[in-house]
Amino acid sequence: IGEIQRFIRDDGTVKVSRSLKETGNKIRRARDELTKSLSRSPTISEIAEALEISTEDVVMAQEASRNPSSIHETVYE
Amino acid sequence: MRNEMHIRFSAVSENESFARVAVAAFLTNVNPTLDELTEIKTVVSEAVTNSIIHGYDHDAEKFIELSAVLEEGKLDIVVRDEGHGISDIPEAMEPLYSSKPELERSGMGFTIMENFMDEVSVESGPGQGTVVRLTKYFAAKKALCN
Amino acid sequence: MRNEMHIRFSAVSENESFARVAVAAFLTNVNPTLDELTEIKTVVSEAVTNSIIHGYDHDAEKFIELSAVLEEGKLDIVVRDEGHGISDIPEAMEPLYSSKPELERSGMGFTIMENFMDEVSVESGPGQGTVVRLTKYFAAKKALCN
Ligand SMILES: Nc1ncnc2c1ncn2[C@@H]1O[C@H](COP(=O)(O)OP(=O)(O)O)[C@@H](O)[C@H]1O
Ligand SMILES: Nc1ncnc2c1ncn2[C@@H]1O[C@H](COP(=O)(O)OP(=O)(O)O)[C@@H](O)[C@H]1O
Ligand SMILES: [Mg+2]
Ligand SMILES: [Mg+2]
Repeated sequence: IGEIQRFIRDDGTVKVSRSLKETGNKIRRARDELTKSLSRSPTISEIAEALEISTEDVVMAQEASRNPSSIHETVYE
Repeated sequence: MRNEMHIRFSAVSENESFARVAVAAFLTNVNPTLDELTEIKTVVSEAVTNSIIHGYDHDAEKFIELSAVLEEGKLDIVVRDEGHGISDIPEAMEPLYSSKPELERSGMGFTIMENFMDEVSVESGPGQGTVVRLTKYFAAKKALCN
Repeated sequence: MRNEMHIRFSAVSENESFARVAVAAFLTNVNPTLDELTEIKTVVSEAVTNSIIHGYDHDAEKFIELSAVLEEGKLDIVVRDEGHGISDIPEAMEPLYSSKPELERSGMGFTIMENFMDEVSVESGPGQGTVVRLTKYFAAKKALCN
């Protein structure tokens, strides 16, 4: 029954928005860790390697997890 | 509401990924499923790669046009090049047919497009470039899944 | 190598995010840092939002053109609309100036562009639309960072 439930959950109806938000959170964590260890902002390919995902997914997920107020934080910080 | 985008980009393989993500980002507005998005991205890859490899023989000075129009759950994608064109379209669209098997092309590009999209049409002729039109009905698909 | 892309898209706010991701995807080829990417995306947002809000007063039938050209570490971005245009460009570019303060616009759009980009130029006139040109030198920035 566990198998069937997993099958039902993975039947391809997962919305992209949810999946991207989850990846977006991982990107934020990886960015913070890499910024510390490299002492600079990591490149997009460094993030992709660290998370073992494609740079395409990094671009999509970074946008999906964007905090709407971040524009102002960036400017006024 | 009708929403459209038209992209013109250099015919270099690096832009295959750009084209895929651009279409995916455009589609974010209809919040597709992961599977739907993967299918559309695959189809765009196949068509754009064909234009780069077969249409233009990797001529980085040339351009590819990619359009997407969304209207009431219907997605129309058009990929257009002004390259060599195709002389025998039915033959080109046959599964496993490739005019460049030496490049380890699988000959499955058009088959994949037909499989993942609801409608596929090809307009082409020797020296006339190639226009691939791909249609997918989103709303219908979504109703089925919910 | 020169790589370019030109996008034309409906002037609706949903496409602000599309424009951001399209530019980010195009830039993936030069492997930018996440900070660089965030800056460029912010700048693209500001220019595209200006075209939608000020240029077109939210007319979804209208189109915005967004170009990006990459050549030897130099990125040129152009955002163009055919909307109302700007009569006094120096005034419009002043920090905190907004012709629509009632919409809670911050008046900081042009200031943000000038802050994050190496060159900003604006071509506009009443009834003539607006062209914003933004340039950033990528190679130089990267050399500094390493
Ligand atoms: N844009 C195009 N321009 C010219 N020829 C094309 C184009 N797209 C497809 N073709 C022709 O159609 C054939 C089949 O395409 P496809 O099914 O994608 O297989 P493959 O790309 O693996 O060869 C190609 O080998 C080529 O001869
Ligand atoms: N594309 C455009 N078309 C017409 N007017 C514009 C455009 N972009 C900017 N403007 C004018 O310049 C002013 C300043 O723009 P900006 O610095 O982005 O501030 P804000 O958008 O918050 O008003 C706007 O209030 C508007 O009057
Ligand atoms: Mg193919
Ligand atoms: Mg503004």
